[in-house]
Amino acid sequence: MTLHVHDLTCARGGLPVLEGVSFTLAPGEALILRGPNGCGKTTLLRTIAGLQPSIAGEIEAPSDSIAYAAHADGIKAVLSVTENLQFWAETFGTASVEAAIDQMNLRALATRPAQTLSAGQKRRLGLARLLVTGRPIWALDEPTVSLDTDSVALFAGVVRAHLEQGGMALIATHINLGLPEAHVLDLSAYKARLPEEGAGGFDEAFL
Amino acid sequence: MMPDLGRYFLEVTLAYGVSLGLLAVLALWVWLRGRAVRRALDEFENSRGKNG
Amino acid sequence: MASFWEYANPLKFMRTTDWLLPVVAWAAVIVTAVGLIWGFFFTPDDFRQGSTVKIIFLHVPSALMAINAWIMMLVASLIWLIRRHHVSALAAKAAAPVGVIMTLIGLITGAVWGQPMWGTWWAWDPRLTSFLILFLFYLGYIALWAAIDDPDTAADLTAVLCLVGSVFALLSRYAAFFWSQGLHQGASLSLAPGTRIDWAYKAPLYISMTGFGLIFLALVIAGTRTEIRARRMKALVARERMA
Amino acid sequence: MRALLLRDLRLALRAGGGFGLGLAFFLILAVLVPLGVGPEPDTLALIAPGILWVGALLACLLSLDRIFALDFEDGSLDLLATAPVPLEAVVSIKALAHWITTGLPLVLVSPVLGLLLFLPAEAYGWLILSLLLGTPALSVIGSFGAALTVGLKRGGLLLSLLVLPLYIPTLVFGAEVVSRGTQGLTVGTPLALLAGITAGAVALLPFASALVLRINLR
Repeated sequence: MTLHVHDLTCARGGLPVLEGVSFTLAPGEALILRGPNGCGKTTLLRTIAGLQPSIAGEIEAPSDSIAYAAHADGIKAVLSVTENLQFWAETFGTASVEAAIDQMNLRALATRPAQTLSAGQKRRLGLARLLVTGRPIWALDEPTVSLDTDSVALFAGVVRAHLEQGGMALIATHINLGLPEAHVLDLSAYKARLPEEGAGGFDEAFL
Repeated sequence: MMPDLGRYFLEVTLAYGVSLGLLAVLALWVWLRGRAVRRALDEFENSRGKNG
Repeated sequence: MASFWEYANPLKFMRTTDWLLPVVAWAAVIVTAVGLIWGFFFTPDDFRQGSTVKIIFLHVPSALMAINAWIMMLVASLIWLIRRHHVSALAAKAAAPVGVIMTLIGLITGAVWGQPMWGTWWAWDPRLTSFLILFLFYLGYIALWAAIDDPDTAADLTAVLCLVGSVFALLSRYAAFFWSQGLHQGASLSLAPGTRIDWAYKAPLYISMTGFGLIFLALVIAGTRTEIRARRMKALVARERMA
Repeated sequence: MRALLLRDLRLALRAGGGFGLGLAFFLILAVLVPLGVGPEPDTLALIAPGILWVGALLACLLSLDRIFALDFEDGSLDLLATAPVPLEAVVSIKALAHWITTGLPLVLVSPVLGLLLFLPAEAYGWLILSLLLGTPALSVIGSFGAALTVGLKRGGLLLSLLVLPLYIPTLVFGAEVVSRGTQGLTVGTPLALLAGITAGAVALLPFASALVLRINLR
């Protein structure tokens, strides 16, 4: 079980943003994606998660092995914390939400409607959702937005525990997560060159 | 020159007038929009100093 | 012999239509003028419908092109969805306004013709009704194109809408016939021009139909050229922003 | 699947879920029409089937944009698209949830509103039957429109423009069943066509909706 990305080109709005991205993620490894805003971190994660097609290259991963978490947490305000998690657990076919609630320190909030949570608490709930998916590869887009330092440490601990159980994590982030063992991939090195003009490509007028 | 349209003069001329008018408006719109877009594109390409 | 698909290359399309567009446009003007002038000035009155029969030279060709425009959009949408040729999607986009105007002309001439014949501007005749419905479908299609920023997404979504819409437009047509017959009993208000049409009418009618076809072709070519330029402009701006 | 259905139902029924809006609209329409048309029982009885069908259609339209837009905004749709459930099934389940919270209540209250509009006694059975057969199509077709406009900021108006023409066949055959049934004519053909449209829409449109959703998500 590895995630193998080979020579991947992905596009945003019809124009290639990243090309030649290659890396391998083995069980227990984490990879941190860095790069300036707009360099294509989100695009890369969405492509790997299968939400958008790639232009070229290969993504090799066992089917249904990637859990994607974006800026938005997918939390329903009128449902309670447990109800929110239970829905995702049933959708992903995993049994229990209790472990996730404990790990993300949500026990005290378990019966509260999600709309009464603070931004950081909501974020923790969103990350708890990752735990209940039961999937080995996490693709996380800015997972620490609106978390305080304690919560970041908590999050790093959850990621580390996930890695120790043979999981993998692919994290786009700006801040230091406190995961020294993680590899770092700077995406600005893979910025796509625009196709040459006049190269005679079929749809060159549009590129 | 005008043919004798009898008591339906109004209807027939109205139909022809309105239809040709609509076609003319459409053709004019297509032409004006085409001209505007062509000019904008030419301007843009010239300012880039390349001739795409 | 070059493959037909080469014309789906935008550059090739532009180069070809550079000389083709003026030819088609002038042909359209001349043929339509001949057809309509013949029809308006040199056809005899019908013994029953009087001079209103002359409206046929506008009504039938425009109605024909209103339907053909939608069919062309359907084919172009399919080509885009299957082969991903941008020119195809842009041609579908360019055809829609022409189709709307053709539908409108068909409706208006129908109303103006209906007034003296049936004594009313509008009747819920199945043919008129299904044209009104076609008009609504055109509006929806154009509105969807206008609402979406990303050009490829817009092309995809409108293409799917065109496919689904075609099925429902056909169903609506059957529904309209079913419904109107259910209420009115029989086709007393049918617009079908008498079973025997004299050559005195047929000849200018066929010329007008050809003329409207050429008008449609010319306007779609011109529109597609504009859409190709607009699309390129968008791509260049996006490129600029990235560089 | 079951979880998604339960969640959507729960969301619709809790505060702010919009459940009952469509019903209230349906009721208001049935009150406004006699006020506008006049109280003559004969006139109202004549137009009642049409009014009730048009009312059902518009009431259905009101809540369509909620099918996907809310899930799109809060990111749930991304997560559902990566879940081990085919998107076609997600679309179908959401349309089903929409029907249960909108279409089914409309069917159930329509006899009461028929009373307000002096619907002839023999028409009630046909009204309920036609609505029962037709409203699922409204939800499924509506979910296609909702999927088309999901990424748009002001998609509501566009949604109505796209969806209402698609509702025409269902409306025509549905209202026809009621008016023919009331007059004691045979209703076999419109009934079969109504059921056919619903069956076809339920079977095929989710594929188009899922395709469109994937395009909107990328």
